[in-house]
Amino acid sequence: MKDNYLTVTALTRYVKRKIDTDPHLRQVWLRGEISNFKHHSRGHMYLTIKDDNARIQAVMFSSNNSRLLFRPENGMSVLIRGEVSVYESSGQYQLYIREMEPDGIGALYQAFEQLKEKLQTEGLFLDDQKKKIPAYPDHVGVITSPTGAAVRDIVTTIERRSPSVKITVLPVSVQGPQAVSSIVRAIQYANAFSDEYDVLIVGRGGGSIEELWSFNEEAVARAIYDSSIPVISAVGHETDTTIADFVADLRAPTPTGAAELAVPSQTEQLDKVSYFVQRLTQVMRTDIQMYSKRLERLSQTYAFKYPKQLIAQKEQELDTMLDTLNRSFKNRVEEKQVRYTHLKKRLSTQHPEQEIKAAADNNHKLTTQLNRSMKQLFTNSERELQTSINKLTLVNPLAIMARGYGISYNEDGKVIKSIKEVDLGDQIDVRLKDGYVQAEVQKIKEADDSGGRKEI
Amino acid sequence: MAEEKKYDELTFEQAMEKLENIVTMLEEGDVPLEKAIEYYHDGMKLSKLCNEKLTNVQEKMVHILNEQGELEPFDIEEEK
Amino acid sequence: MAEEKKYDELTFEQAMEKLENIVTMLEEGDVPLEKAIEYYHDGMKLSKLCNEKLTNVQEKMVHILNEQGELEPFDIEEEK
Amino acid sequence: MAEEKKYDELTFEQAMEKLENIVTMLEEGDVPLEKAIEYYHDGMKLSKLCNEKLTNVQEKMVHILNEQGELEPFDIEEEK
Amino acid sequence: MAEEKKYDELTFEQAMEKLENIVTMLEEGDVPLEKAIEYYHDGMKLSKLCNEKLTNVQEKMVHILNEQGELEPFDIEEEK
Amino acid sequence: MAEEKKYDELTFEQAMEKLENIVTMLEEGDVPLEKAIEYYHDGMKLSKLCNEKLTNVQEKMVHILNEQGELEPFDIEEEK
Amino acid sequence: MAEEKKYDELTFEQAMEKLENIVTMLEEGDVPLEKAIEYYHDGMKLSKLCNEKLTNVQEKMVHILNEQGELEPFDIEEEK
Repeated sequence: MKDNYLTVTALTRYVKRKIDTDPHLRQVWLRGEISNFKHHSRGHMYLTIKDDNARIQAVMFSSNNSRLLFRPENGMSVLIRGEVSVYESSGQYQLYIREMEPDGIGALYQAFEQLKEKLQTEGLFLDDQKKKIPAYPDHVGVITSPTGAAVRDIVTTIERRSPSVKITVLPVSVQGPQAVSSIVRAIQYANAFSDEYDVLIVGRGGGSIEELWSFNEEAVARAIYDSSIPVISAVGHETDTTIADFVADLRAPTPTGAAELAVPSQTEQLDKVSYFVQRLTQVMRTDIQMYSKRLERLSQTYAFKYPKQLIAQKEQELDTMLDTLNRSFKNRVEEKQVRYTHLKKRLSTQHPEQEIKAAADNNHKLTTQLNRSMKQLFTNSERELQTSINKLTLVNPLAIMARGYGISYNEDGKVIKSIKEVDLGDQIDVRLKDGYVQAEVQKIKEADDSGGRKEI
Repeated sequence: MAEEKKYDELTFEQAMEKLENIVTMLEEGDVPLEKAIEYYHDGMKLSKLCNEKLTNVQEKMVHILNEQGELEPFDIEEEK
Repeated sequence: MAEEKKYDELTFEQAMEKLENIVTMLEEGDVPLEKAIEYYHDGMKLSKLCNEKLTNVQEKMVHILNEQGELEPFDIEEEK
Repeated sequence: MAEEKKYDELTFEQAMEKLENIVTMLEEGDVPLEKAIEYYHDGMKLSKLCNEKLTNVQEKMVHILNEQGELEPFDIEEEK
Repeated sequence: MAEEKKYDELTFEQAMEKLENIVTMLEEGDVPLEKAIEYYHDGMKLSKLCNEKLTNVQEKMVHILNEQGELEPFDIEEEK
Repeated sequence: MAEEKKYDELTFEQAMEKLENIVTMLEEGDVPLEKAIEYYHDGMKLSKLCNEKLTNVQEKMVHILNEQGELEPFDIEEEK
Repeated sequence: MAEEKKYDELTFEQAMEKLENIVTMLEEGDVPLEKAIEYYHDGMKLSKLCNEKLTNVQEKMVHILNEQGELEPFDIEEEK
């Protein structure tokens, strides 16, 4: 039983032989979508072709893929011609692709897209590569068919807009096998006289994509790009876009449009000049008027009246101040004067004359009083003395006796004042003015009222 | 005599008083005559003394007035 | 004199600015008397200067316009 | 004079550009008056120049390059 | 003399201020007599100074006005 | 004598007061005669002293008045 | 004499104050006669001094006014 077992290799070879010998699998037409695309460094392409339900491994060797007009990408629907075989080492069957083209679009489109992409990648379309179209060209080169509407449109438009601009038509074939080289040659010819031409218009009228195709050729594109003279492209109609349009310095939608873009309108320019003149004059006039008004306004401002008013005001201030100075000074002096006068008056009322007079009066009065009182005192004393002397005189005992009176004394020396103090026979002494008498009582009589005597 | 000296030392007023006393005593009359006479005698002396004193004072007064008189006529009244 | 020269070297705008400054200062009113008269003097000079410059420019403009007129009847006044 | 000559050497485009610059400068308004009148003068000269250039239509033809590489007159009317 | 010089260097306003101070001092009334006459003297000097300055300024003003008068009638209004 | 000197040192008022006291005493009359004459003497001396003082004072017065009289008539009112 | 000098150095106000004190003292009346006459004398001297000072000030004033008068009639109103 053991000998009945096959090796893997033997089985694989068997299957491979079966497939390789199947005439249907030798020529397969397949439609599918690319995935897992890989462009190997050695040139072969490995990819998977799939539809919604199935997938198949595929390979396209470099000998086949060098003829491709497009670059395969994942997700791309493709139409494939190839054969199916088995790759022994992995035991997988796969599709060996001979030819491949995109499904749905034509090959021309593919070529257009791919050239566009290539040139773009190279940077030929970049804005900074574009030359500026001169605003006022003296000489325009027109590269187009010498017959047909395009050249007529261009030339008449330029003549109309700028009668002074020179035009040179460089006739070319715009379609057919000679077209590309004819266009390239014309561009190069013009560039040989690059000082002559200020701008080139390259283009043709409308047509099918095949008729316009020359303007999608790489050689034409590169010639335009290499031109040192600015190029305006004008190919077909507005909807047609060619590689030449992308690479040109300016794209015009139509030949007429190209002519309009190439040269300015004389009328517009004249208008522009006179507009400039108008603006210039306006600015100047406005400036002068503005300044005049400003100057006038400044000259009429209060500021120019100010100094005069200031002087007037200061005059008044000074007058007032001077008045005040005089008044206040006079007031001060007068105040002092008044105060002085008042004091002087007060001083004069204090004149000591009154006081002196009063004092003198007083002194005089006192002196008089002194004299008077002294005199009074003296007089009183004198009078008193006189009184006393008079009284003394009155009581002078010697004077009484001188009138005949005598004083009787009893024997005891006592003065006898009554008859009752004596008895008959008593011895008595009688003192007279000038001596004594000794006597004896002989009779005693009582005196009556009539002064008579009565014997007792 | 002792009494006389004593009199000299009396002031005018004292002398006057003594004199007045004597006069009063004499006027009352109870004085024995001899005494009265004595009193009287004293009175006379006293009155003499007083008189002398008065005279003396008067002289002084005159003197003072005279002294005064030299400068006298400062009399504010008279100036009027 | 030095000042006069300095004024002559001013542009119209500088003169106007100076004039305007002077006017502003004077209008603010706190200018001392002597300063005010100086400012006034300067202001008058500047005003004169500006006036001359402006007149001069205006004359030049009229002259240029007339020159221009030979080729085109462009008249600033008539456009109004 | 030197300036005038320089003007004559200008292309129309340069003259227009100069003119436009002058207009723009003046309109932007930062030009001093005396400078402005100079610019104005220049601007007017330039405008005259531009006008002359525009209106002076030189003798001119449309040419076509023949197969011998020579230019010959090209008459578009004939084709119609 | 030093004072006189000092006065001459005053501006009108400074002189007026000094004058005002003097007046105020005099008006406040506590000024000693001798001081008052000094103040008065100073005040009068200052007032004279101010007067001179005013006269001077006014003369200048008249002068400026006369100068100005020569060129006066630049008036933008009149041109219209 | 000692007393005299003392008198000279008295003021007028003191002298007058002393004099008045003396007069009062004398007028009241209780003064012994001999004392009275002494008082009188003192009084007279005082009176003389006062008199002298008064004379002196009056002379001074006259002198002052004379001095004053020379410059008298300054009166601000009269100027009006 | 020393006193006189001292008086001369007094200001008007000091003299017035002294005078017032003297007057007040005199008015209060308690001044002894001899003192009073002295005071009065001083008062008179002070019064004379004050008078002189016032006269002096007034003369100065007249002098200053005359000086001032030379330049007086500057009046801005009159120019109108």
